Amino acid sequence: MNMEISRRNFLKGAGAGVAATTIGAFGFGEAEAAFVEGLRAYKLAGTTETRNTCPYCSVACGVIIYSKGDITQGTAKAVHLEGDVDHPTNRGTLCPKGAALLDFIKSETRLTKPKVRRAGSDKFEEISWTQALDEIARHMKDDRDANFIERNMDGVPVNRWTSTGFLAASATTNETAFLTYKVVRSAGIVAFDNQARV
Amino acid sequence: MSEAAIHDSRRPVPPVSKKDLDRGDRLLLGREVVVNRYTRWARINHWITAISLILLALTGLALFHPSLYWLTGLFGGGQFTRMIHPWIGVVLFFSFAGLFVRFFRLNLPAREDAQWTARIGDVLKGNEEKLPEIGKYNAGQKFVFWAMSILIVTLIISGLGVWEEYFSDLLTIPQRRVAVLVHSMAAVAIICVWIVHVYAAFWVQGTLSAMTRGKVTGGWAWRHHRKWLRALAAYGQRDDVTPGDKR
Amino acid sequence: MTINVNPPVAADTQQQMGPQDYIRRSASTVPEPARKLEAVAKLIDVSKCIGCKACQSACLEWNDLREEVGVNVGVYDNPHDLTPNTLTLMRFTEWVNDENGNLEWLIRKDGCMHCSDPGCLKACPAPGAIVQYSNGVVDFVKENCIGCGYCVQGCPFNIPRISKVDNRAYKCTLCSDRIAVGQGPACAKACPTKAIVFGTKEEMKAHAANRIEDLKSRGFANAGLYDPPGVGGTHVMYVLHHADKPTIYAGLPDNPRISPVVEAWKGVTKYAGLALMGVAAAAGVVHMAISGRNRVTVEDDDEARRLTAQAPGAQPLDPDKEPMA
Amino acid sequence: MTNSWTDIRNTDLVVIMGGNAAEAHPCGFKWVTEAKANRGAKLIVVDPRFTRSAAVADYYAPIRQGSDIAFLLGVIKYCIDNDKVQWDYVKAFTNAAYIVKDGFAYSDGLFTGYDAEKREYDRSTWDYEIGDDGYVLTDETLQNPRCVWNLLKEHIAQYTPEMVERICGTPKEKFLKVAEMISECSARDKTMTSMYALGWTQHSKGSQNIRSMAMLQLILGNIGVRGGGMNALRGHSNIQGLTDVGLMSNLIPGYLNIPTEREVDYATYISSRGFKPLRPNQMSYWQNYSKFFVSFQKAMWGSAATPENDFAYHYLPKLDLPAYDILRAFEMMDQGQMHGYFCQGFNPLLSFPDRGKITRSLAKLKYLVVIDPLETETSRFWENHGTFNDVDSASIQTEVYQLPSTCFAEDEGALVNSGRWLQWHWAAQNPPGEAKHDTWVMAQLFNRLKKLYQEEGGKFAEPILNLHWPYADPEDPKPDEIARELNGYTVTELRDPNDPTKVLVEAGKQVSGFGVLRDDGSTACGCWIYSGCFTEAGNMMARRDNADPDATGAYSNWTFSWPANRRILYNRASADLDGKAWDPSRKLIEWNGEKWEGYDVPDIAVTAKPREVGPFIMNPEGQSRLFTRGMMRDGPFPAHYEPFESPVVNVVAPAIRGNPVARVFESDRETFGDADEFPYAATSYRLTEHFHYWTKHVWVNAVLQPEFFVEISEELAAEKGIDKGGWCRVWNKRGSVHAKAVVTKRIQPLVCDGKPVHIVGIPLHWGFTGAAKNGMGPNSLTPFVGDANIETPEFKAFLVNIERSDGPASA
Repeated sequence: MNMEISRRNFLKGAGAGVAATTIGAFGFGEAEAAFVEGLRAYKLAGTTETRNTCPYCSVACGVIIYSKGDITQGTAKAVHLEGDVDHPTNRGTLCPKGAALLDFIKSETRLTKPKVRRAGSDKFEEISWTQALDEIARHMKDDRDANFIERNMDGVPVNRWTSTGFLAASATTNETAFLTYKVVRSAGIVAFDNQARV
Repeated sequence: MSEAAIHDSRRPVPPVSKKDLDRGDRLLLGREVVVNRYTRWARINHWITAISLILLALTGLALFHPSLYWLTGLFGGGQFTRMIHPWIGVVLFFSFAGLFVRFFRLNLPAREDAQWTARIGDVLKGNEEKLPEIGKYNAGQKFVFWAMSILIVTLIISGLGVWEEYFSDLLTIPQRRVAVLVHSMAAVAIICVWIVHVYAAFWVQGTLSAMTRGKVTGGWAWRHHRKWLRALAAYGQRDDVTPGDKR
Repeated sequence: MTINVNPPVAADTQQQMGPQDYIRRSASTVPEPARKLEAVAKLIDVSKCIGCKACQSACLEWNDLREEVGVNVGVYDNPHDLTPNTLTLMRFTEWVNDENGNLEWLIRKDGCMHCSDPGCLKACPAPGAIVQYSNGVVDFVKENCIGCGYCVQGCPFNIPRISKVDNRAYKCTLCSDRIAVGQGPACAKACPTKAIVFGTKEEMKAHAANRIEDLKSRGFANAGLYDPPGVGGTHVMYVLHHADKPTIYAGLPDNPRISPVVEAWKGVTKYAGLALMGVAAAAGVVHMAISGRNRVTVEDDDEARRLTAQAPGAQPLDPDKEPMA
Repeated sequence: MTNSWTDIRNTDLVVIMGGNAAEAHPCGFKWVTEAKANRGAKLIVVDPRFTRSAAVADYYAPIRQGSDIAFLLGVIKYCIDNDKVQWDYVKAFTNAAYIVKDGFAYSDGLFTGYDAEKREYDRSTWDYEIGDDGYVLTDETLQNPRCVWNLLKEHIAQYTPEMVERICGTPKEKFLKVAEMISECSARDKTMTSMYALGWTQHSKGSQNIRSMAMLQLILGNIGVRGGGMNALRGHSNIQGLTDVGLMSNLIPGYLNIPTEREVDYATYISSRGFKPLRPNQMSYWQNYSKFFVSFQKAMWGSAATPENDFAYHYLPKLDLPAYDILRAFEMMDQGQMHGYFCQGFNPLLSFPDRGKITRSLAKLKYLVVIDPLETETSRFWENHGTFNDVDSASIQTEVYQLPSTCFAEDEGALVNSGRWLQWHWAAQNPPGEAKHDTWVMAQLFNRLKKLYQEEGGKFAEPILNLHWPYADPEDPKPDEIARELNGYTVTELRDPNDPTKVLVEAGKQVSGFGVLRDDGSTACGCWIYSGCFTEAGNMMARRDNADPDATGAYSNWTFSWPANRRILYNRASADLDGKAWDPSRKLIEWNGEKWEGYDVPDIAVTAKPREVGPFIMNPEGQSRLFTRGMMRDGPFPAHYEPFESPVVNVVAPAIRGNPVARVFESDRETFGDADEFPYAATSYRLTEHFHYWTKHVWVNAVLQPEFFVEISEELAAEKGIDKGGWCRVWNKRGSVHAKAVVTKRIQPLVCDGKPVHIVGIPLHWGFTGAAKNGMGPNSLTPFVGDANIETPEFKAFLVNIERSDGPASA
């Protein structure tokens, strides 16, 4: 699929009745020098395009993330984000939230380290992933073994763990969702919900 | 106040008084007659004003017409030119204020100014004998003095109005448009006045020394400012000036 | 079936527009361009605008600008005005249509109109600080800007803003850096309802005609295109449902033109002024040639000596000083 | 959505009610502007506020929040009274002709069988008369007074335009204008689309709001056709997916149910499902329930799910209550019955009603685990932030773990949009710092828990020990591995039932769709409705062919749409009884003599003859329901009920407060306020510049809408001396917030039952973390009340008082 074509096709404006406008129509001739006096250099030159989906509302607009670096080497960093003009729903457009997604990715308040707040404390302290996960698993097992309901009064097996709840997200992938489902249900958790209602 | 008794054949001798003199105006007698016209402080004040005015003219003209934009080169580029011009303006304003206080008294209009102006043709021809006797300043000099005063006030006010860096909110945009127009017109005017001033000083031989060394020759005073010289001859100095005061 | 996940941005990042396409350059002249780019235009259909501010968001992101987080002052307009960082701004007006008593929420995207006859460029004293390309884009060239603010006085739409940080003027560039590679402005690309569209000016006028027809069919008898002739037309145009009264859209000028004051300042004053100064100087030269210098004569010196002979309070002249005359 | 975003371009009339698409879904709203610009479609907005959707509407009518049912039943009455009914559609595709059991009745706001003690109905009379042949009795002439159509007419008789004005505050002439515009869409060649969102769901009778419009759409013949449908605009990017995959207390992926205690074994469980048809020849697709269920069990527990142990039926928890929804979870916390809680990308401290109760409840937990890419107020609920979170840290014993997860830009997988498209996306950058994928976090937790049970033993460990975990790297399952499980695969080879020697599908292959799933344990499938999303042909969710023949808006080769890549649900209904399109210009599928063909995957068997098989295959009727039998807890027909906190009494049933079977906990009743003390009708909503509590972390969005405010009319502002842009205080028994005042013409006082009603609008985007100014939100004020059927909190209608203020102490 030719990105150049589609990048220009957005001028059609989602069937807004504006005829296709090509570079030719702009009267551009042969290429000039890469740096042009008086013009800001084109900032997407040499970036990598990745197809993604806006994580906000359920219109699920297609976005293209422009990044520098190599994701296989752990050096990829997003530098810009725009609507995907090939996407049937948004046709390259984005709302004020989608258009600012780069600031979400790079938000100063993004979490980068596991933290724990001990009982009665007034601050978070850093903790290693391993220790955090070990402690959480221990909390789970203790609570489950202490409160798990195997059978009800009539002796019917009910296998309910009602004393720990799990609130699933709203923007994670189906894959995350199903893995979460497997883990939560196999443990017998019933207070299981998602953001569908709020 | 008694009249000077010295007789003159060509023109009626005007009455003179100490009021025709400035502090620091003094006669020096010896092989020749020399007259102290401007004190050291007056001269310093004048030259600060003069340099400011010249710098302002250069920086202003640079932004006034594209063909003169190259002048910004003298001041390290457009940004710096734009930045210093208003500051020099402030310097000029206060410096000139000093001159104004020093000079305005003897620049107030006098009877003889009208005749002098009426005979402007003879002024330009240099026919001094056809002109009335003049005090320390003639009508031409007074015109320059008052023109400068008015224009500088106009320039500083309109200038503040378009001083983007600090006073961009002072005026509305339409007001700023008028301000910038007034500013440029006033600038043109003051430059013309300045040209007259400089030319006159150069045309009338022996004038420059007044602002360089503060002295003029007796002959110069007799020829161009006889009434002033008569006053000196009659009183030598203003009595509020004690002997041996600084020049 | 699964497309290449990460196709590189290969060609088409070379900018194909530049100084060779200038038709105007502030405080200087440019040679007639060898080629003429087709006029482009951004059309803002106010009747389609939902005031979502995606244009503001996209503008901040594309131009790597960040405005400071402000406060709420009882309206939806945020920030409250254009700034050196906010090159475009949604202005909201709650207007009651006295014909039918209906409330109309008029939402206009404010920003540079890219006039064919740009007042900013006319007022600018710095050579090359403001340029106009043959496709109609009016752009500020930061490197050449001296921050005098004359463009502010020159603009009929109150658009340019001077940065207190670097003392340079800023306004919408129509994303000249994108147009140069064949893309439209970031705001037009983002606009969810395509209330902002971009293309050649001819296409935009044709598109506007359709929109106006649709609006008339919905009872907006005065729907029309805003392409003010007073500034030679603009390369940012509006479709208005009430084109008969642009001012209701947050003070959009009814008949914008470069202020006569600015015209006078940048026109007659400029030339008359130079002439006047020249004449003054020349007069001096001529006068000198005719009448020669006004010299002090020996008689004058003698007269002075006679007059001052018995002057009281005169001081002796220091004999060592060299004579004045 | 029954249709898709891109299908909206085909409509003639858009009704935005119970939503605000232009602000909450701008890029989806694009298709409304396209329909307007390209086919002259009209847009109607009915909302308490003149929203940004209203700004571009052809007609706007105000309505008091929480009175939508009265309005919609009024429109239905208008259509019936004026014979604006798509009769062929109603007769062929709805249960209008069905005879209802004697004994069913409605009076004084209540249906038969109400038990005030239990706040519940005995729904046994809410059903059809069944004939000796086992099929329901009908009267195609619609003469029988007990047929659904006549009961409906009787039920809505009271909702006259005058009554609508009394209840809704919508001026009669405005209501009639809207009703008239809508009724035009009963024509075969005119369709209307309904775009709604939480403006309808977040009420104590949310489900019935939506039913009312669905009934109207059926009467107008707009379900299953291009440009029609009931279009729920889901709030979050994958809330559709999380619901499909069943992340709810009572769900199994694909809308199967978690068993209840009464279903003591698999046989009992399955007998009460797999409905047999109520009419001859109907598909009643749920007859395949057991295939989907068994395949799910195989995906969960693999070889441990055998015919002998009822495919591990008892590994599943059994519910003693209809649901352990969020409201119940926090009620249990508050009662000290819940000790641990996980929040995976969720911020309940700001999202759930009655913030005071939420804070109190969280403080009673032993441990709280927050997995999120961003700081959340919930993860810092124990931290004192002055008036914005006034708590005493020392007294809170909860241990809180804050685990950094990745965001969309760093992970890979599929999200399901409102139109049921499963769209795959790829990672663009590496996670920042030590942030990890949610899949990794869940795998790590599971592996540790499993290890603990292996080493120490413990309560009923089998489901954990036997959980099917077929991943190349058990520590870090990959998205495509999980996607393959969701699609389903053959466990053993599939043989032809008629000829056992013939192998249809090899073992270990991806299934091509749910059609091949079996209930003998030979197939496994994580979520049957997703079957076909990742077949032997590859990842269908990653398809990017955006071709759209004849510009129908179907985009059939773009990613994958459940079920079976179908783009418009019930599309059989787009054609008349003989299989010809109602509107030739809007053909979707048509019967060509032997089979169905067209732009979409038919909803019924491709060779199912018209006049035989009905379009609504998931219903045992094969037809749609104007009368829902016992399927909704609060009535087979919608009826008007006031919100629990209402400025006026219920004029059709003065004795009733709120919805008689809505979810209410006794402990919360004392926090309800009355109109004499709290006279103003408040509602909460989103703004287009923000997305819930995420974008306050985004600098640009913080700039575009920096500070918390409330919106009030100029009249109320004048009455209270509140200045535009000045501070005001809004409060009720549950809480108090300070906000800037946006005084606007866009909110007008309404007159309901002769009394003026002022509306207070409260947007919800501010908290005490992020880039935006600190602020409070509506959930400090909203009541702890839930919808009768799905427990959605009543966020859209409650009471407050308001006064001028000097702003929060620390502001």
